[in-house]
Amino acid sequence: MDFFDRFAIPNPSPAIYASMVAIGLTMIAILAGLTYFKKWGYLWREWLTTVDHKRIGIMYLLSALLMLFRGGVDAIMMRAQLAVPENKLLDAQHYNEIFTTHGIVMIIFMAMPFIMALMNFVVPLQIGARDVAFPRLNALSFWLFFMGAMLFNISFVIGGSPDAGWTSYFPLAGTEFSESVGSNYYMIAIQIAGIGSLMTGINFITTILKMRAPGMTLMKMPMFTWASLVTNAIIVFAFPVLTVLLAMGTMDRLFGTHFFTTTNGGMDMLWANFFWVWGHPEVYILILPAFGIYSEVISTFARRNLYGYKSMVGSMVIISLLSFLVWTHHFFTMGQGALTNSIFSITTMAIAVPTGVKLFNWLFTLWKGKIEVTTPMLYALLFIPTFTIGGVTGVMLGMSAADYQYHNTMFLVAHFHMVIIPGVVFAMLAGLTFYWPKMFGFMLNERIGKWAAWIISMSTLMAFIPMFFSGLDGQARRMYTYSESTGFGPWNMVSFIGAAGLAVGFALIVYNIYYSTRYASRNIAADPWDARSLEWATHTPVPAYNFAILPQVKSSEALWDAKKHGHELFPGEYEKIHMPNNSGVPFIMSCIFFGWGFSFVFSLWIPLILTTIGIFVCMGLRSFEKDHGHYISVDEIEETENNLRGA
Amino acid sequence: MRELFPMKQVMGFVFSLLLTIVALAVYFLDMSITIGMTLLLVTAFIQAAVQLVVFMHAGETKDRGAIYTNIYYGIFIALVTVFGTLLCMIWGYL
Amino acid sequence: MKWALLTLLFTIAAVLTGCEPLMVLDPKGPQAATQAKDIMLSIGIMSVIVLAVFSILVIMLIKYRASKQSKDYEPPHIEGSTLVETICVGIPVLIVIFLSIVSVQSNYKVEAKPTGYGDKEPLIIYASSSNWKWHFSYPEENIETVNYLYIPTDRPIEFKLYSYGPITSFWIPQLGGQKYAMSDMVNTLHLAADVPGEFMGRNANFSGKGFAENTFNVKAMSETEFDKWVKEVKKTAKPLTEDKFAELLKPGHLGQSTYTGTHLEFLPPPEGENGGHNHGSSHSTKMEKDGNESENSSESQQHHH
Amino acid sequence: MKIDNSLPLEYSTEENSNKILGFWIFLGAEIMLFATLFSAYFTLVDRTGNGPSGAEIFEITPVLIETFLLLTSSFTIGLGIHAMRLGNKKAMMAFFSVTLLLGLGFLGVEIYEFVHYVHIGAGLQTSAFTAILLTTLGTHGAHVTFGLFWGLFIILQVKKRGLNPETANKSFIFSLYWHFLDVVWIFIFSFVYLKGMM
Repeated sequence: MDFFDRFAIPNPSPAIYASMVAIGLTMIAILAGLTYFKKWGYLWREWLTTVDHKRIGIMYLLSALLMLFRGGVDAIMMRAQLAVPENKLLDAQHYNEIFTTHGIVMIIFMAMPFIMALMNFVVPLQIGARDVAFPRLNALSFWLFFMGAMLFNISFVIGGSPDAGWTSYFPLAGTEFSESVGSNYYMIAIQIAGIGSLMTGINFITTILKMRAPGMTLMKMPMFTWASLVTNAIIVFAFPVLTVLLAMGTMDRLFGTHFFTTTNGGMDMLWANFFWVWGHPEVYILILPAFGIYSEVISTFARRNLYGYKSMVGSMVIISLLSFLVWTHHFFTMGQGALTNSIFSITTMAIAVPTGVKLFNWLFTLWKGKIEVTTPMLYALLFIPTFTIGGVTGVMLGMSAADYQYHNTMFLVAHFHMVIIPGVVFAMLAGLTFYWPKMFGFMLNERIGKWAAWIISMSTLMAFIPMFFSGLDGQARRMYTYSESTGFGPWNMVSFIGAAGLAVGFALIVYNIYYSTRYASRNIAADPWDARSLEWATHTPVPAYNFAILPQVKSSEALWDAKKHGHELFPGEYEKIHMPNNSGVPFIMSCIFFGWGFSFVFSLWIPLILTTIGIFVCMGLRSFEKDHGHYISVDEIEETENNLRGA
Repeated sequence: MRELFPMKQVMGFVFSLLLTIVALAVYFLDMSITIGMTLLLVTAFIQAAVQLVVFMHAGETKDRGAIYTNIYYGIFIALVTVFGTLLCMIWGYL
Repeated sequence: MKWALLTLLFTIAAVLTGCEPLMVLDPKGPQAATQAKDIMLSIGIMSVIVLAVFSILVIMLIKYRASKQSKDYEPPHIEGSTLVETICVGIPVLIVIFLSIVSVQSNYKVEAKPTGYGDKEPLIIYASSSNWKWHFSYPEENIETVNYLYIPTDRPIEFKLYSYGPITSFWIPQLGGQKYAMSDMVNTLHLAADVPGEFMGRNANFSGKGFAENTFNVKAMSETEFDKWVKEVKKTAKPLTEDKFAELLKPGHLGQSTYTGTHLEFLPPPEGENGGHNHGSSHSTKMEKDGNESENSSESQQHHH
Repeated sequence: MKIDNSLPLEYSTEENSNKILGFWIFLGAEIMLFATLFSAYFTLVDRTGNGPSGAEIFEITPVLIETFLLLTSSFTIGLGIHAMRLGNKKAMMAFFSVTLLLGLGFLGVEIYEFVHYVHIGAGLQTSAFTAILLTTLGTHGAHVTFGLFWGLFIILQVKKRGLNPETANKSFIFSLYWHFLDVVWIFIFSFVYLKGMM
């Protein structure tokens, strides 16, 4: 029995058992449904083995929405627990697990795939390419992320969730103070997903640098592509740090090394240091694609070209460099002295300058425009004021002497939620609404969409503004309860109402998807928003090869040129198109990775060795495989194009 | 046979051996930590540059801009990470 | 819909004025005052920026809405202007430079002995945390307390922070900002109380299950009162033995208690360059994992206020 | 697939040239990977706990052998690529084989070194210093081991399929990888061993 004990949950509660049953039933329902409707073959051929960037993008999107739900439920539970003083809804242990998983799920398994979804779907279309540079690697990236996410998510029903915070500072996360396998899940699930992200980074840099349509020089790339390029550069240089860090953490937990322990020379500060060497650039990995989306949306619906294109690009490049120079501001209070703090305080505040440039450029894009407030535009317009509040409080936090008072308090929590929610979540929702017609062939309902946008943004203010005050009043973050005499009660109640409002807003988005799927017109043009860049120049739905003829580009707004200035986008004739073959290997290899991770978490050494060999066998097979892709003939292209044009 | 051993690569190899021997001086000779570290830094970075240019052909295609940008960016951030970490973990407390 | 936002702001402002002053903005010591001043200054400057952004946004939205324009209006192509962009870079740069100067000055202020106390020697107090308690050792007075802290008002205080276990953060908001206490090094935090009073102190860094209740009470009093208290403790409190301290270190919550002698004698804090790296291996004070929860030590006199 | 004959074989298709650039970017990531290990090493180097310090356990002879083997292998694989560009399949395979043999020799010495360290009480669990030392060396060693298999697979493919755009591309990318490992070793040699023994 000893062997099975390790899989039991250390801190069970009825809620966990209920979710266990719910997960089991859902799994059975999905499997039964697939069998009953005979969809296994379809699933395998069209999705599990696909290397098409558009389908991979859609799979990222679905995973992100799923994880948004998971992270959102965590958030609601936390706010409910804190809504009144001395609440007994959750106990300390349960609360600790929830805020830990909330942080990781939202950042690594929600925001990351959401930006990956949009990058995957949009970037190749926006640069006029047929796919990404390494389509199969792209599939592997997705499946590694997915398996990492699944591995992380089973933690709360098998073996127990991590409970040392999303930052998992040692020695708290070490075996001495965190005995359950929870922190093993943290180390290994994030590691697997992180490898996937790193490969995405390499893939997209190569794609953007090498596969642009003829005529599209670097300075003629649409802004979202620029944002993606810079983001992926940050990914490539930041994620290896995480890889090493997690490996060291894993060794401390499983192999008895002393990197971060309190004995034999271990240094707990080093974990915090490397965590933020990765963690701070990670913030910009999330925010820059969001900036790209806003640039596209604002310029489309102001019906004007983006103001200050060059300074927009320049500011992003500067942000990408500065993002690596500021990490110490996450631990100003660690004692390193006034000089070090001063240096990092200045670099931190310096980031406000390029960010401010972007903000003003968006505002000036509205100038002399013809502003049409659609749902994506509404998100962008609501983003500007809310993000400004988040941004300026960031400058305040950057002042290290004052940071001694903000650090580890709800003020900090308020700041980063006011940055990440308007910055990333609004942008992703804007991008979702904006690109939905291209992805699925119908528009989301505008009326419901706008309601959702208003509810979400107002609820965001309501949920997080009070935290600025409770933080300044001495409420530390991550406290599972507080006494009535502290006076934090009213602030937290308002926060809870805001959080509930956010839930309503997200429910409305889900309803919108349902409603629009049922009732929206399928008869939409390729360019329903009257947009400006190349992704809108191809048909809806987008054919597998994206563009029958590679577009000729003259500016960053190629489609606009074609529409307004009669520029010929697609000169020439059809030629046969080379496309990559589907492959099951990325999926299978990632499944083995899942087994590898699971064995690692529970220290099952024999399965671990077997799965490790399995992974290398997959790589070896790939090395010897002859896969030259296939060609789509001119006849087939003609047929597809005629059908799409007729539709 | 001769064409299999191009001058450039042979010289590169000889040069890298020389640099190794120079670096070895810090082991065999008695010198201060400052001089020793300077010597090691200089030889190591020249050595890396030799590999990059002579053996790895970093600059031979039209992607050289991207390749060099990538490497310089990487080295810059690597140095920031190494020295920043030392500043925050050790030097800042002295 | 703009009114919705305004209403919200007004509500918040109304709630604000109705409340007692926020702890951090109600400083009772020179360090906290420096920090509160910086905070208010930055809030002021930042409000101007927020207002500027809001007004530009509102103006743009009012003037350039599609519904306000003729159907055939074609927005012009504008590349951007060097002048405008110089201003957009210049003003933030000036603000950042100004804030940097303020910030750097304050950094050196909060990292030094508080000013305004003449040449009085600071009172050194070792504050160490263990799951989930605070131990305060007064080497000069040779006494030790658990979970409460008495300090004199007319002397600067120098806290020496370290931890038996996870990283914690020592924070008394009304006296000054926090600093980490870690297991392998000693951090120094300079504080001082200008006026007598009772303040909240806590560990601000998440440290596991008992984190929420990891608080302590701070009482600042005049030097004569402080000396009286020290004398009284020396008369009534039991000595802190090695066994007793090992018992105190067990994970759990404790009430307040007082001892004569300090644990510094038999269990010196980590020392040496960068905190001395052998701490923990040379002294075997590993905490037992499953201590008694909320064990209450009532061996010496309990201090309630 | 279009083949551009003006370029060396390994760059001749669009896919090939993408792969080479992609690999360079991967090397950028590798720079950061090792930079992180070096940062950790420099931070923990003096934190020896109850274990030995670097000066107490490092020996110059095996290190010099390792350095010489790896430097030479970097040279021979460079010659291999040169031979490949001349279209000399036989010479190329010979140089690649020599490279792998030298790599194997390096690995042998490194394994001896590891066994020695553990034997004299400098194991993975001894102290923060020994842990980061063995992790840094081990990460490099694991890269070399991986490279040995990779190189072997490539030699087999070149032997069976001859020099074509695909095999040439693989060989070239492998050579980049191998040179990079040499560069990393130079830094380990200088800043771990020589600095430790200085």
